[in-house]
Amino acid sequence: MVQASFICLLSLFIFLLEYKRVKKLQSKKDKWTLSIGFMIALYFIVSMILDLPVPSMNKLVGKVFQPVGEPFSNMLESFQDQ
Amino acid sequence: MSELVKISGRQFTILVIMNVLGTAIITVPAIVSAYGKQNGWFSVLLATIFGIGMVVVYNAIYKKNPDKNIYQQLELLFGKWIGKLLSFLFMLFAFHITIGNLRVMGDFITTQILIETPVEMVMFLALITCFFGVRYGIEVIARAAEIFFPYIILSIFLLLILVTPEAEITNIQPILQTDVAGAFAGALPLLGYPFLEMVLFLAFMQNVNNKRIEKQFLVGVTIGGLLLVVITLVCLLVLGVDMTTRNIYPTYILGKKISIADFLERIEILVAIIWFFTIFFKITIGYYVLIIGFKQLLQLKDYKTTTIPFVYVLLVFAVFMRPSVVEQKQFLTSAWIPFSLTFGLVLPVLMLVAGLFKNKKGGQQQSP
Amino acid sequence: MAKILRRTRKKKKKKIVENISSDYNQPIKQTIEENKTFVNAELGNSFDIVIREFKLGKKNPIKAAVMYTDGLADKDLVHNYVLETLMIDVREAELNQQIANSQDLYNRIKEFSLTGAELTEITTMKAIFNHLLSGDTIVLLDGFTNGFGVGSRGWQDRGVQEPSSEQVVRGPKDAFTETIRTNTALIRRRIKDTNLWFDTQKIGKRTKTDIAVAYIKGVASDDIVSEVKERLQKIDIDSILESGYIEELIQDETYTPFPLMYHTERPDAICAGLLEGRVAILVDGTPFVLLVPALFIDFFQSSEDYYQRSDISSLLRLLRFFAFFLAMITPSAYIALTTFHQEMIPTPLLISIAAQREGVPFPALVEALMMEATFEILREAGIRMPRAVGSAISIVGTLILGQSAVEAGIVSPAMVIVVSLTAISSFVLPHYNIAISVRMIRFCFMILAAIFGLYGIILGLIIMVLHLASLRSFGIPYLSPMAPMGIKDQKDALIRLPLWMQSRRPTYLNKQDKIRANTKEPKPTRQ
Amino acid sequence: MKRKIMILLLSFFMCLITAGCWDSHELTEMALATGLAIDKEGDEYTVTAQVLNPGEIAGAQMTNRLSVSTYSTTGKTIFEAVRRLTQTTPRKLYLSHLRIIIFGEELAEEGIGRAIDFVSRDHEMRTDFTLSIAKGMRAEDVLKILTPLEKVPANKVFSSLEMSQDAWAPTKVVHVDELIDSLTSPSKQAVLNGLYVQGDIEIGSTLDNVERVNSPTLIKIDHIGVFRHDQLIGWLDEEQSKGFNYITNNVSNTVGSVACDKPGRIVIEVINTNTELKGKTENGSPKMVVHVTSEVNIGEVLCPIDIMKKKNISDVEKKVEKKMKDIMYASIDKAKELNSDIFGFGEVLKRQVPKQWKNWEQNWDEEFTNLNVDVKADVKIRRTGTISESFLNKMEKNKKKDE
Repeated sequence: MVQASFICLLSLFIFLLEYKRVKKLQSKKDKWTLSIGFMIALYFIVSMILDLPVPSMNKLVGKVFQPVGEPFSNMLESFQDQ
Repeated sequence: MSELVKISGRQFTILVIMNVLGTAIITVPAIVSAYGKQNGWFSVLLATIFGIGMVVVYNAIYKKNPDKNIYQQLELLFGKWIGKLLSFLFMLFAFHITIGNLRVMGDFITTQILIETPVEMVMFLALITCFFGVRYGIEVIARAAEIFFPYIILSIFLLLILVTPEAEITNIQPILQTDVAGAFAGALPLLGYPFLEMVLFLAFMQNVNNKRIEKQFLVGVTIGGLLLVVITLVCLLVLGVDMTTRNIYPTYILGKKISIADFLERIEILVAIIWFFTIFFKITIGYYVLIIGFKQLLQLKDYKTTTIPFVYVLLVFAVFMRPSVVEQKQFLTSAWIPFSLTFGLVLPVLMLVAGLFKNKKGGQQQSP
Repeated sequence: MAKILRRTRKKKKKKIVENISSDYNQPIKQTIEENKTFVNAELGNSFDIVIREFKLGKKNPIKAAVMYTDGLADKDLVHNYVLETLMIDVREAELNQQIANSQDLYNRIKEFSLTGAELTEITTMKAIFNHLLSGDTIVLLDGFTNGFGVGSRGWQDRGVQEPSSEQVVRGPKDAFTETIRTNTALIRRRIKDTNLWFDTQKIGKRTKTDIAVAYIKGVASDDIVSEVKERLQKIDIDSILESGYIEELIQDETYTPFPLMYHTERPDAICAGLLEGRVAILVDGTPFVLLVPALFIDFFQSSEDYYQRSDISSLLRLLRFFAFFLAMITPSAYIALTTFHQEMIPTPLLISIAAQREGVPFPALVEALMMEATFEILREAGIRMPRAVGSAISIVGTLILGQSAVEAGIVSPAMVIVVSLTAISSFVLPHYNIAISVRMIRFCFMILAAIFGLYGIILGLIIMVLHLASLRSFGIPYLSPMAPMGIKDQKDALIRLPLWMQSRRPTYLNKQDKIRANTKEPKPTRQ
Repeated sequence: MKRKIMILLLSFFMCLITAGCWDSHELTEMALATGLAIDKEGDEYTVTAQVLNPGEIAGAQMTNRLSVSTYSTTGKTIFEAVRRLTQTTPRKLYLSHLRIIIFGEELAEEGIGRAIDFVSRDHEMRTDFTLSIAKGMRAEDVLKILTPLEKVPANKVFSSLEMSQDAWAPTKVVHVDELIDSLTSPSKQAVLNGLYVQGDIEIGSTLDNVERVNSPTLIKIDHIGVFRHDQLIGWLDEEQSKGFNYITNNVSNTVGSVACDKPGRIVIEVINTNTELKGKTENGSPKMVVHVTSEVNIGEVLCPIDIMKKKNISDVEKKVEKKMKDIMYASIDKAKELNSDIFGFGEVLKRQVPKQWKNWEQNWDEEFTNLNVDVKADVKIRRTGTISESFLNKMEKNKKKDE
């Protein structure tokens, strides 16, 4: 918990620094993207520290492509056993 | 911003070579020798030839609109919304490559060099370095690559020369008589591993300031591929099939074999250092492609806006990417193959076809 | 000082107030008396301002005054070529009936009497002060709002001496001095080309320091010249006391440990730079002349490289790069090897290091930091101390700190070797600038090594190279000709090939006048 | 840029705060192990580590303390035992500088396979140490012996193994990857060199042993132990070991003697040997041809023979050839007797006649016992030393005259 809050604080600091730079661009879209981006980033990093479930990229890719990948895998395995 | 930046043709070639070597240099010998046995090097050669073929396809896409990156081309070819969707999927591919490489790096360092250091910390430090690279922009990345390149090539040759006394030709005999089918199969995971990833270069090829860029691309992939072939060959010659297959990082073990005059030994960490450099550029390129994708997708003013949040996201996803080294190998031989084929082969071919179709249509519209 | 600098960097900077009460742009007053009071009032009756009043002519004498600053003006010159000639010549002219009215007198003085070489007519009070405070002599006549400034600058200067910061075995032994005129002369003496141009201006609201931008027209790229001039134009500061001020105010990037401008007190180095197409900035009051653009490799080259055999110079250059690397990496590599990667050290060496470390109470990082800090302190002490004390410091450093610390078991002998190696390596670098940056970076690497071992060092190196690659000096990438690579420029980068091979100027600097030599390989004409 | 520097500094700060320096181990915190001995007692492994005392080896002031000490402990597995050693050692054991691993004979007979896995898996382990067997004794006893001249006994063993392989030939240095290669290969069996202690072990482990000019207890290098799978099944004697090394092309320099026609011997020094193995098929069954080409010098002439004569020289060559063939056949016979293909004939056949190999692969053991091996030796005498004819001839003549 301490770690999480420490990282939040640090992130806030980094965010403020970065925000100052983005402000100079005078683009609303950039500001919003940065803010939302930081929010998402914080969500992920905090859930990592607190051991909350985070979607795994591998599983996602696996779910979509595993059926197609299975034959490849089986074929390769057959060579490996030789 | 990024449109104004130009890198030279030589720098582009160097980046391509670095990306081919990248993660592959240290793990490929183990993968191919598992299937192709003593003919593992032949698998790499096959994959290289395939990779060169792919580059021809990528070059054709680039040629259609030499001043547009892949995201812009997608929007141009498929319309704004479908284009954006495809861009997003492509970014997912880039994202996966980036976190994959990051993870491989973290795994390697925590198994071989820094055993007790948490993998998060190792990856964080690497990410911070990459972050600097991305923040400075492709021009600076390319220049840094140019600085490190001679060192990398020198180290590879030094490694190869220093272990030659240990090589035994019997280790790869009989040449191409048995296990040939295995050698063909072994090329499969390799297609996606270094070669189909080259599609990422389409995202900033318009930044290259050279008319012969297509040739540069081909040269890069060829040199990179041949270096991989040589490294695999030397691994097999020196370590033998069994050792090469059993070790997760055979090239690193190759470094342990160096022993000249009882003095030049124990320098395998130099192998790790070559590899740090190459994989650093690989991660940075993936990261950069991702970031400029976001810029194009959201029509941001400056690509740098999303860099910092992505440090967090990449780190977290890399940490949770897979629980173990074992799953990595599993994934590489199953879902990864169709996944990389989809984005490295199907999507580019689709783009080419769409381009042809569009040209025809455009031509018809113009002619009357 | 720092406060002032910072203030000038801000956007809403305050205008530097030049004069508090008076309007300097007013014309010269009619009477000598008025002028005298004004000058005295403005300069606060400073005792180094000499105002000599006298009368010219016998029939209808006109009051005149001569003003000069004692110490800045050459007294002999004032006496012989201003006062004496004025009085004698006017009297003679009067005798010859050449002066009818005061206007005649004025013209006579302007055309004949003043025999000083530089003569300017001045009309405003501002001009009076400018000339007076630069060492010129002012001649005023009663009833005229015009005066004369006679060039009489002549102050005590050091004379041309041997360079103290960059010594060579072979090569010219003269160095720039504090006087800008001497310095321009030293350059002009070497390059007798009409295209060598000096572009002068005064910078510093209060110091009014003379700055000269020197370049060879047609060789130096116009972009760089105009860029330099533009940046100088933007400076708004009250004082320039040394070229370091200029450097800090016009360099491309402030937050970098690496020097982005090259400074030297060797005229031959400046001339070589000018001939390559660089631009020199001379500042009055300092022997250090700036040269831009400065690239990373420039700091590894010494002017002596070109005076001795090319093979030796090439080797020395490689040695310098190696030393740079050593100076940067050695302590951190020691930390990384002894605390992280013991397997990399050959067994006998490891045993002996382990034996030395037995009984040393500190971890390797603390030991290294301690020794490095001690060394830096010693070096700093040695530099500022009078020369006689300097040797005492080195004795204290070596004997007491080195030997006794080892004997007392506070540090290990291996660490002492590491620190000395680092120190000596950093002395090999021919330019103090880069040696200082190495000193700074070294500590970062040491901390990285203590946390992540070699992995940390490598990532630190990557970050450093990225940073270097991102730098530019006046538009030229800092790492040229390495990155971006210029194959042709490699002839004079890491190594130096013989002069007859270097027929072109550096391609990254020049776009116009590329060829600089067309000699063939020397061969005996008769066998 | 300022921002970036700030971020960098902050991240450093964070690193230091969160934990920092995970992997750093000061040299003063680690015990450098140079030798490891593995024995088996019941179903528990006994691991003995020889640990250096660096101050005693390279320190400025030397005391009378020993340069090495051994610690031993038992555990269900080797890894467990190694870790358990920390209970007795004051520092953490560091294995990267290991020079030698010794297996007890008892363990070797039971099987060393299980012991090897840790050795190859642990990241601290390198591959440049050698493996041997303590012949007829417990491995830990070998590690206990202090050696004169070389302060680190493990180093002594390591270097004498390498030296004797280079200059004497009947020993073989085996590294771990080679061993694993043999253990996993179906067509090759493993060998390991033997070691034993000569003299009283008790005295050997005290300083007494090294304080005498003539050390009473010594570590001796023995011959090659033959494995079948991972079990030790027998030993080759000196000649057979030499033969083994000839066949596996592992001889660089050795000395041997042949009898003259007249009473006395001629000693030859082998300076360059090359062995070619050829696999053939003969009537559907495998056949091996071993072809040794060897360059030798004459080292000692102890019989009245004029070596300056061409005929005599070629005579000697023939004798040497015969001798070589004999010792090679001897070791092949021994290997056949033990039914263990230590030469890797199977591998050669697999490489050279891959198609036929498939037929023999299944019952290679049987095929090996009946394998037809043809040994050819080709010896060339190059030099005869610094003198031509031996002065012995003249001396003998004088002697005869006197009589």
